[in-house]
Amino acid sequence: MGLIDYLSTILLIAGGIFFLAGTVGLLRFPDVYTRLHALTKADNVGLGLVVAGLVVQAESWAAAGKLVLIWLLVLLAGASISYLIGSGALQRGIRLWKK
Amino acid sequence: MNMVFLYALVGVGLFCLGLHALIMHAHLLRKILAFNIMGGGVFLVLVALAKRTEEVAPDPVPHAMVITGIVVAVSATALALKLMLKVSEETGNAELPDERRE
Amino acid sequence: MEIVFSDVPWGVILILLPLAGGMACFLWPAISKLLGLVTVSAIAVSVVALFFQVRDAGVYRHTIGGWGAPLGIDLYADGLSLLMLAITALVGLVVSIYSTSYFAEPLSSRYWPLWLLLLAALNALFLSADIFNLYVTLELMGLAAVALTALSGGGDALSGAMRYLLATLLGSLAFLFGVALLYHGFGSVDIAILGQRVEAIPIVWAALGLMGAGLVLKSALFPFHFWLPPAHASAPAPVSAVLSALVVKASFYILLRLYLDIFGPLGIEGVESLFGLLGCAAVVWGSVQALRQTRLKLLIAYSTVAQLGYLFMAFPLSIISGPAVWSAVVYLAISHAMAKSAMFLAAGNLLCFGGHDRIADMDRVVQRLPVTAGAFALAGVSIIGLPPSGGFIGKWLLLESALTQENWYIVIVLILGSLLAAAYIFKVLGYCFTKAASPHEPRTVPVRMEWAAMLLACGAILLGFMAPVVLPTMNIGDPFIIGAVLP
Amino acid sequence: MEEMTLLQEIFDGLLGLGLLWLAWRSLACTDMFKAIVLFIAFGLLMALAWLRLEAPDVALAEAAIGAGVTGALLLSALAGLTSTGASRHEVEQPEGVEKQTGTLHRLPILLLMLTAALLGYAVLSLPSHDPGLSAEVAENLASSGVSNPVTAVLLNFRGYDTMLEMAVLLMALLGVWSLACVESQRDSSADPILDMLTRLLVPLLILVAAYLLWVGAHAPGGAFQAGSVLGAAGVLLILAGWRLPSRLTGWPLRLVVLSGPAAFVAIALITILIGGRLLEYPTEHAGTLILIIETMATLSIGVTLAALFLGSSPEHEEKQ
Repeated sequence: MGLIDYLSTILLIAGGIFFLAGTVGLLRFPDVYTRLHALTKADNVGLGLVVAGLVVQAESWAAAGKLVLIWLLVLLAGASISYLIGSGALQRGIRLWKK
Repeated sequence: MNMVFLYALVGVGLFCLGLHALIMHAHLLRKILAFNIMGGGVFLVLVALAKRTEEVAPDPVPHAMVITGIVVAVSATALALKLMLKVSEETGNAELPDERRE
Repeated sequence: MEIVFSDVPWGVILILLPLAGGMACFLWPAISKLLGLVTVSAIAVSVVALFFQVRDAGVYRHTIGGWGAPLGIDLYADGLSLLMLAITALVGLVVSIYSTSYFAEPLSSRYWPLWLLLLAALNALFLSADIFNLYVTLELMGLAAVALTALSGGGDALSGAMRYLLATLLGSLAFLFGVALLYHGFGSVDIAILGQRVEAIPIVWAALGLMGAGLVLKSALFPFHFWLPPAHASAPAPVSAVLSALVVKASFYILLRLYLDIFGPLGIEGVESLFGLLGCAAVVWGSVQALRQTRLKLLIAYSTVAQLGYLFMAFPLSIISGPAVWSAVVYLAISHAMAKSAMFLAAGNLLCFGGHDRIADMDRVVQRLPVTAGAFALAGVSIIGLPPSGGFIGKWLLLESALTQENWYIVIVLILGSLLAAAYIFKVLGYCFTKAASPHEPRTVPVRMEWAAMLLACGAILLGFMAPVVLPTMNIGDPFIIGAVLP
Repeated sequence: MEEMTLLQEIFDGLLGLGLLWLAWRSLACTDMFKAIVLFIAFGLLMALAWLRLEAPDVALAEAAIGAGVTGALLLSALAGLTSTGASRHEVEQPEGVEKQTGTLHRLPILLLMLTAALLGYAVLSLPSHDPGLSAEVAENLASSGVSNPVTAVLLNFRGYDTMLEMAVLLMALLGVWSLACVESQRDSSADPILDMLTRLLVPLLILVAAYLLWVGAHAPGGAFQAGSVLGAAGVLLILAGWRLPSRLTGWPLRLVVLSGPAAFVAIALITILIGGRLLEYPTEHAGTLILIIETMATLSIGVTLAALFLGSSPEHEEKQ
């Protein structure tokens, strides 16, 4: 295994940890807004790290570009959709969680 | 066990799960879901078994058949959902009147 | 003439014509009636041309794309396919003429594209020699039939259509599962190649179970007939006619083909006896239920359940009598197609005339709608199986082989079924003469609709004299020889 | 290498169990909304399974149609159902009824388990080599006009199936339009963020569709995948409140819907007229003809799927 392999391993594992944390958050957090928070964090950063881990292994610039494009699209979709879910929840009158 | 047969068995399982739900549940939306899951099971059997010979690219014919099947399934689902809406509009209930064989 | 037309691939035209016609109707709803009639007439002409082609040159085979099985798909037409295509074209033509008067806007412009696509599916189905292709045609046929059933709306029709849709989808999926197993077992979906390669191994039994169950559900064999009466009784009259006459027969046709060419040679006595038993049960149950109905269209629908039973009765008889029984069954099937479509069209006339189809409240129909009443009576003659009619020939041939085999339970059911059929037909005819307790404003029934029903009923009777023509046609290419693998 | 196989086996096992579990939950939970969301998740896992089975074309179709469009159709039907007053939850059977039929209740489950066992046995009894048509396809691939074997099967070797399949899709749309429409409940005031997302994504989706269409000739992709991406763009537009201008809802829309099947039938007629067999493309023009059919089919699949989502004929909607 070369340096690049170690680098991508570390990045992938780090991404995996973010996904795990996000999933735990999704399951354990008390209301829709905090769950959204956990989910988007995991998606954005976790997927970013996974993509970075794969980009260093990519065979060509085109492949690397496609990977980054996927990440950007997920960022865009994730952000807009969690906004839509959040505003939908507010419109239905779901209260914010207060301890 | 070979992974090909694992997926094929999962396909059989999905078919039977869907069949059970299709017969036992009354809600039409559930029946439509069940039909889609049954379809997924059949497609899985079709594609999984195409990869039986190891280290050779899988047989493309079942792949094409499954793509055909997926399009047919979405057509049927669209028609079924519309019909369900009409039934519930007419009867106020998304279930079929109880089956009595007269 | 033969030189000019012998090269034309009439089979392919039979599929492309209604497809193109249906699309044209969708694009120009304003002239859909005209387009529909032109298409249906052209189909009838093409069937006649295909008949001469097959008679002169033997079975029709067309390798689509020039690839040939197993890679490509083949079209195939022997006497059996030809007869089914002919009956489809004939019933289709008359029903189309009926429909021009039956449907008013906006239903009319919705009806024609659906109906032509249904015809395309039927023609493609009867011509196909490829089981995956049969699956696609089955789905096209099923969706078209359901959409047509739900066409006029109303609670009964919609629930009936929904139940029909679920049943037909389930049947198709089971069939597809069987196709998947056969393909992976033997590496082809062509019927002829499968026929050469099948052996008695577990995968074949599983495929037989799945495809058999799916097709039995689709052809409404007792006790899987639950979806048929609500759908056929609540659909618009021309649609009911086509459903009972052609659509249920199509799945029976596939079952027969698979049995003759793939599964039959393996020796499946258990399945044959089971089909025979269920067929007998269907005849008795369907007839008794028909007798109990108070609504005319439900009565006719239950009569269809009973008549389908006769078709399945042939399986156990065919073990000994072979091709003769299958000729009888196909004869019965086409006579029933004519007679039953005539009955549903007549019921549609009565519904249009009185605004209801309650049998007891029919008001002196014989005097006021003599042609319709006559059509119903003539169709009834064929349904009961009285001479001279197509139904009589079919039943007589069946009875003959049951007698020679001394298969008494089938003999008894055949006679009982005819008696019960006579009872429910005469029950309806009896009320045709009487005056209703609450007379109503009659509405006029277009002449075209009355005579369309009459035409089909006469056809069912005429079939009684056509045996010398029909029987040899049916046997072109020896479709009924078990395991006679297509070249 | 051995750890790799072990990891893959664990992954396959988990994926299989996940599929079964999701299917079971989706069919058993009482809240229909939950059931649909679980079904969409099921579709996405199916796409993973297709990839594991080396069927990338199917994976694309499944992700776009199976999970995407079907999911959107299901959710919009659920919204329509709630607005007609039907229950979103499935009514549980009263307990008395269940007890009464206690033993009968088990019978279907037992029968199903027996069926599953028999089918499973039949599947397992298959030999572990494949008698399929790989060799024939590979042999004739050169004369098919494309180099992606799945596209070759779909549009050349078994192109007739695909022609009928386009008819099935058209049939579904005819059926949906012929059922008089439920008044649409969607609010037309789109959210600004959704609007922005739509403006950004729709051009991109059209680009992706064009790419998938073009790449389908030699790599995974093709008309169905491209068409469903186009359909997704249409769904997004409908959700954002965009409607087809009324002068286009009549025959122009119908013409686009028909373009796929019509191109197929037209080419079928031409192949017959030039004396060949149905859909027998001349080898040197096969690639071009397939591209023409695929382009038309993509357009018509995309528009048909979006129209199915809208649920009623746009013409009809306006008359109300």
